[in-house]
Amino acid sequence: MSAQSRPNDLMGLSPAEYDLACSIMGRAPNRAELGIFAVMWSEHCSYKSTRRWLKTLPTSAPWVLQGPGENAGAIDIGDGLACVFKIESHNHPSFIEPYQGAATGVGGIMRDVFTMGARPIANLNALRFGAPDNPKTRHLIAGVVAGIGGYGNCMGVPTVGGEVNFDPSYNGNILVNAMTVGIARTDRIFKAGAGGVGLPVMYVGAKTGRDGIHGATMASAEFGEDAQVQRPTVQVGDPFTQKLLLEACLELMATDAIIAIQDMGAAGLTSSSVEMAAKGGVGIEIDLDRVPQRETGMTAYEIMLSESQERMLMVLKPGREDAARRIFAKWELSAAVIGETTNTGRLVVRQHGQVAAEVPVEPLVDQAPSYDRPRVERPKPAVIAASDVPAPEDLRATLLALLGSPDLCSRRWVWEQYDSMVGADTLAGPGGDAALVRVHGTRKALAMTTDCTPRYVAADPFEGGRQAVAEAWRNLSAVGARPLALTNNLNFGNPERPEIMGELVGALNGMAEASRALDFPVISGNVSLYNETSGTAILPTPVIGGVGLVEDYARTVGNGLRREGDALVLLGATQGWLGCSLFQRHATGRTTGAPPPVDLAAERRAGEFVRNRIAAGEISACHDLSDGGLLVALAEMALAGGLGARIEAMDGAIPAQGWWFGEDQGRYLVATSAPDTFMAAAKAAGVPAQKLGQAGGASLTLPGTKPISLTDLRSAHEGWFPAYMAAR
Amino acid sequence: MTPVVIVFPGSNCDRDVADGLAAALGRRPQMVWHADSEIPKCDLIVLPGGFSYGDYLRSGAIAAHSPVMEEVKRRAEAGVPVLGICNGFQILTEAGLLPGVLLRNAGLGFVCRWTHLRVERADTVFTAGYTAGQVVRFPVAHHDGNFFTDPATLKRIEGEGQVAFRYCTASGEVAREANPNGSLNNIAGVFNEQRSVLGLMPHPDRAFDRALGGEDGKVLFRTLVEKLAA
Amino acid sequence: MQARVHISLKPGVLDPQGQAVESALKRLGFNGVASVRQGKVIDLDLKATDKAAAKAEVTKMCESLLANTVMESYAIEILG
Amino acid sequence: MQARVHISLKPGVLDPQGQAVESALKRLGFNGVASVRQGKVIDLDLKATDKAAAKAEVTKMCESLLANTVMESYAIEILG
Ligand SMILES: Nc1ncnc2c1ncn2[C@@H]1O[C@H](COP(=O)(O)OP(=O)(O)O)[C@@H](O)[C@H]1O
Ligand SMILES: [Mg+2]
Repeated sequence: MSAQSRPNDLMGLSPAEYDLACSIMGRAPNRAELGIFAVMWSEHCSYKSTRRWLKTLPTSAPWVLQGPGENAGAIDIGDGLACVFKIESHNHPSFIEPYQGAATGVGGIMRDVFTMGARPIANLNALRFGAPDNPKTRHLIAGVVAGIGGYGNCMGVPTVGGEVNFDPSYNGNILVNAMTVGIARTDRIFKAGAGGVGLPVMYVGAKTGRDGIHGATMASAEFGEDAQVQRPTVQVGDPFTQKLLLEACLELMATDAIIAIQDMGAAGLTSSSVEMAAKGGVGIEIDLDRVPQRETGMTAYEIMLSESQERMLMVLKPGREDAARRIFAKWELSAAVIGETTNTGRLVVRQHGQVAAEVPVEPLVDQAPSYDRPRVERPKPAVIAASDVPAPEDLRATLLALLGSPDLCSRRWVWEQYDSMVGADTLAGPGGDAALVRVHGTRKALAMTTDCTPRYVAADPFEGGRQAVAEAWRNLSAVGARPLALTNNLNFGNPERPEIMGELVGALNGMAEASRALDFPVISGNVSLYNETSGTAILPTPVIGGVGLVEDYARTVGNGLRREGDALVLLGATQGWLGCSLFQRHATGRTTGAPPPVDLAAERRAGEFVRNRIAAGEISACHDLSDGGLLVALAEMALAGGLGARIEAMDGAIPAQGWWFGEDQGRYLVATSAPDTFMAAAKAAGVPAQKLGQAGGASLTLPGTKPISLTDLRSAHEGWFPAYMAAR
Repeated sequence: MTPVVIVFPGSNCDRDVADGLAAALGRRPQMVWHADSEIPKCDLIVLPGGFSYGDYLRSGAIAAHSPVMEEVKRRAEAGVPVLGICNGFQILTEAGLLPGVLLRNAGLGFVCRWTHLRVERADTVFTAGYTAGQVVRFPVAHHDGNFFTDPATLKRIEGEGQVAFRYCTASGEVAREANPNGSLNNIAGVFNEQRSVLGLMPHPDRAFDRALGGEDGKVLFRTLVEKLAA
Repeated sequence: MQARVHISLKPGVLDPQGQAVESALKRLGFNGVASVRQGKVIDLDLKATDKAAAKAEVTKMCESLLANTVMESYAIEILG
Repeated sequence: MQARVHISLKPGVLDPQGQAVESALKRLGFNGVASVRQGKVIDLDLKATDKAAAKAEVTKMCESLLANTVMESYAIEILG
């Protein structure tokens, strides 16, 4: 096709993609049709830069019921129950309108989970903000946190965990990743594929307006300086309507009326109808005049691409329409049959008695572009010796400074704005290594966490990818859970730049290796690219959301020291790794060098050992070692339990800074009342173990320093966030 | 004893409260849908927490006008005990069954945390299981829990002994730093004049299991069951 | 017929939202702000065609639902 | 000098609050209500004594803090 005959606005498609659309259509698409191609072939919906790489992730295990490809993944947790979960990003909208952007992000991921037939039981959120001294940061934090709480609290789903990081690379491009975990019956998991012809297609939920048109393509474009001007209409969330939608859908799902169901998320009616048709191998015909609308005069293009929230599309068994209508009427929601499945293999959209769009479904989906984008790998950074980082002059001052820093301070200011207890099943909410939520009415509990250390990924994408998976696995093990599966959110810059593509593929390869080695398959995920402002990318941030299972919640532990006199034992090998550590940043102002490597075999041994000892009741407190190393972990345990500790042992072969603050992987600090049998068991399991001292008192006593009182530690740890936010 | 729990479309602690009652009672309470204008014969009505109608306009305002509330008012006037927790408390003030209003928290944000409460009197059907002055722990989780009323009303409810619970420190001191939301006189819960209607912001329904962090709320449910069975 | 209802907190009722706006404005350097109060406005599109009837109806709405007169006062404007 | 700022959602932006109020009013039997939108009003007490200067200052406040112009529009009244 010649350039002249292409329209000026290709809606984000490349000229070659536009030409392919024309050849599929056999003619030039009209505006509505072009809109359909544009959203379906956007990065967000088609994964065109990552599809070939995502395929390399391990996705199966005997307990996996549903891997990637549906609205969310599902694992078997026994007793006929499944755990359904996924993570999703809402980065760009949250930057533009932090409250609504974050709120609708949370709403969207919950919809993905209950579309599968699961009742959401917990939410988590992984947040990345710019530097604290960036003038926008406070306002963004305030809005995002309020929005997450506003939506989740109203839905009655506890928000039990997450993470918050700061880095200047997120100044113009924050990350808001939301994860939802739900529970379904294994025999009642719902999918999107509309098997069968002549079946009624029903629209339910909120009415359609002109909200967020082209949100999916926006999520696939880089922010320029003019982002503030060009943004499309913001979507406003209505958590109350979604609470009704949740209850109504679950009520209908308890009957046998539904053949297939798909939420309307990104690209709204377009992607939901195309997905249902494509997965069911059928055509679909819809009449836009029957779509419940809250505005007048909407064009076919607008209705098809609207991203109005709180809507669902369902394919019903013929004859069950009235039963469905009755349930939706009870919950005061719109419900309308807007079309039916056909044997034409085409998506046919009618409006005002005319065909407004007609697109063959199979080629639209199967011929979606997939690119093997050029990539370059960055040279591996050099390993830095602990002795190359200056030793702290004053251990006490260093510890207080680290605990009171934006990176390590308490996130209480954030999570007290989330209802973490609604549902009366939250056994361990925010503040622990992993949250624990009881499976209602049983002895079982699900453990959940989100993790990523972007500075490691930036330094070495492959190691950083491995580390993110290992850390999630470790956090689940630290509470006594058996890690079962993960979801991931790949937040990267512009994939058309080879160095970004190199980061992405490196991280993905690392993630794949770790999840294979730890039997921790990937069951769902999301990709968010083009996270750049004026050509500067964010730190590569592949967030891992992990879920594990505990058979009896009495056999779990928290990270707080609670028993006077318990011995403190360090598990795992310590070398004093300071490359890319927070101590290095504190001491030198920068993070450089290679990040700490993960020995996956040792990781697995240590995790399994910890889990078994917790189940055996030998551990009274357990905390994994991560940011800030041993001393920070010890202080966190003391603060969490309100009990101090005395440390006697120190490894003389390691420089003090490496010993106290090294971020060597695969380690746990545990408290036990039977250190001798515990040490013997560790030895038998091949897990390095060192006795360091014991719990007790109201301060931390370390060799060669004055005791550091818990009061001082607490005011450093709890002080930063509220003080920072109050200065708004 | 026959309790009923009123369910509004946005209630989200209806199950929690039903579980709390069931644990004390040995069977599930009956749930009544907000759109019903009838309530079965009962001797306790519970309005659970949540976001009844999204809490749009003002928390509890729209729910206070739902069909079922006419009947709740009639029963309350006839002396049937009514317990409103969190959003239930907000609804009861909006419905005029309890004095005062619940304003936006002074800190503006939603607040979810464990709080200590001082039990102000133990001679009611709700609180007879505690002793006056006892300190109990229940969590709060709300955006609008800042109890407010005009000075005359405040004087009256203080004078009449209508304050049920006050936020306090672990040692029972009614101090400013123990107040999570800015409410007047640290008021966490109030009775009507007859002490047959109780509204409170903290959640006894989240404090009936040690695995959840505390069980002081159990006493409240158990007391209701015992008192009302008699 | 269009009606607009202004709902504001009565004098003496604490207005944390207004206070927060006030301090935020000051931090942004708007030092000319002496005080801030925040209220609600509800715009109603009414079928009524008579001003007096509209006003009477909206007054009823305010008394029964739109305002909580324990803490709020309201003012009605009929815009025609 | 007193200024009043009306902040309302732009047309087309979903207004769940307004919708909820609308259906509540209808349930209460106010059938003459065709539609409801809810907005905010911010009353500012300003030290400025000049109307034009006050207006300019409040405009800046709206653009930088009071309204998010992605979804909200504002109108300023200087009450004098
Ligand atoms: N990084 C990833 N790893 C594994 N699966 C992924 C990843 N990103 C997306 N997926 C899967 O691809 C499918 C489509 O994702 P998405 O379009 O985000 O779903 P939805 O439309 O429900 O939001 C989902 O099943 C999702 O789990
Ligand atoms: Mg989906």
